[in-house]
Amino acid sequence: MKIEIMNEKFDPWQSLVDYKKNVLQNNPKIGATSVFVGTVRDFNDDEEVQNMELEHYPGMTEKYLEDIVNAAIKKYKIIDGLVIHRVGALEPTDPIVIVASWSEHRDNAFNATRDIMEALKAEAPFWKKESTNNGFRWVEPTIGEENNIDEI
Amino acid sequence: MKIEIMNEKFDPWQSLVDYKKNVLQNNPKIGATSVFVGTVRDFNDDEEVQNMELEHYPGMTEKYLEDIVNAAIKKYKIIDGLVIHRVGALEPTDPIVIVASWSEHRDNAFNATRDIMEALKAEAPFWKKESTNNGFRWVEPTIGEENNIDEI
Amino acid sequence: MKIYVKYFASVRDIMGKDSEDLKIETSLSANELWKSLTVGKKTPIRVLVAVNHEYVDKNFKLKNGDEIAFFPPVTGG
Amino acid sequence: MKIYVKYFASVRDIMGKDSEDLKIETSLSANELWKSLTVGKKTPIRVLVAVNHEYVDKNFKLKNGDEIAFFPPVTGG
Repeated sequence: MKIEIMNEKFDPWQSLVDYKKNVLQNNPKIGATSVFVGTVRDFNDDEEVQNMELEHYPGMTEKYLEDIVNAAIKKYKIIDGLVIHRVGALEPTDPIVIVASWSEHRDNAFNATRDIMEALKAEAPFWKKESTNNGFRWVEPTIGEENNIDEI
Repeated sequence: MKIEIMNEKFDPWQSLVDYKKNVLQNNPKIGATSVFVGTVRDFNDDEEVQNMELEHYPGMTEKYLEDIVNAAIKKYKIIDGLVIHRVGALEPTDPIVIVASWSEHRDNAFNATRDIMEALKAEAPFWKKESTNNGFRWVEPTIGEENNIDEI
Repeated sequence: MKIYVKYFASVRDIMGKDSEDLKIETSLSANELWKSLTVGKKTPIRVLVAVNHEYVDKNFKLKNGDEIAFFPPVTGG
Repeated sequence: MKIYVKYFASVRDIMGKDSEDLKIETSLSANELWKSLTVGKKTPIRVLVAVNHEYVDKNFKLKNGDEIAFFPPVTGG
């Protein structure tokens, strides 16, 4: 498993290839790889986005990402999982996150990558602040994507 | 869109990066990329697989792959899609297929890549022949993955 | 009329060839052609048929110049 | 007892600081601590709370040495 928080711009595909080559290697049990990459768009909620700041809670964020990947390993019997997430200053077209799952069969890889992304968005402590023509704004969770975490 | 049938071993991640860089480029409308890669395993149906031959129907295969990706573009409003599929002699750990979908939001990218893979497996004319300790055998479709195509 | 016939995968193994060009007198359905080509052969239970690169059902009527292909259920990906 | 408090994102903006160390006399719940820290402040409707890197509900009783964090709903990915 690899969980990483990156402060600098990164190439998600190169990170994936490096992890596969150096850690997972040519494991002949792997039949399926499912990967998701999220990137910064230049529009959100009908406003032009010039750039973005991504904040996290060091320690807690890594813990939750690890728990989320472990849950997917257990539920879908995936062989391994990877999450790399950017923080700091980002611009449109910059990669934000890569999630990858490796498994014997495609169903489990597809489901694991999707579950990890959904859990990451609902639970992992990251916060986006967008710079638009109207100044800075903290991004609100999308309706229907709220977590079930108790609120004060 | 890119549809390609490869006779030689290929690097699916390099193909993806090349297509993104040279064709799609840094499109700031893209927020989500979903990718699936299928690779040859060394076991299938409890038998060790030494190597594999993949056959296709030149002309018809490309036509179906194009139709399948166009259907996903229409249904999920994805920005673009890519399918590269190997034919010829393959060994365990060799990549068989890469499917990629690019979209604004993650739901559509996830759904498109999954639909393309399912349709490819059900409709695209490819046939696998495995070499095991018991000789060659044509692979049978997995139960539950049969297509609805009329049979003679 | 002329018909171009193709066989793939296990169907090619059974037929012992990958293609043949046929001259037929009257229009046949895909199924009628298959029956006539496989007289006396042990054929697989499940055979798909495509005409001019499109799946068709077994009652599809062949026309002059059609390319018809017989093959087992597909197993790509 | 000693409590380490952290604020993130819009909650940090409202509090005007990213952390503070507190000495409190009696054990408080997360909610009681939040109320005492935000007296007279216009606070957001939705605030999550974590103690020692785990989400807790608002009635969680704080212990000596706990790290408690207040922040808005998360928006990563």
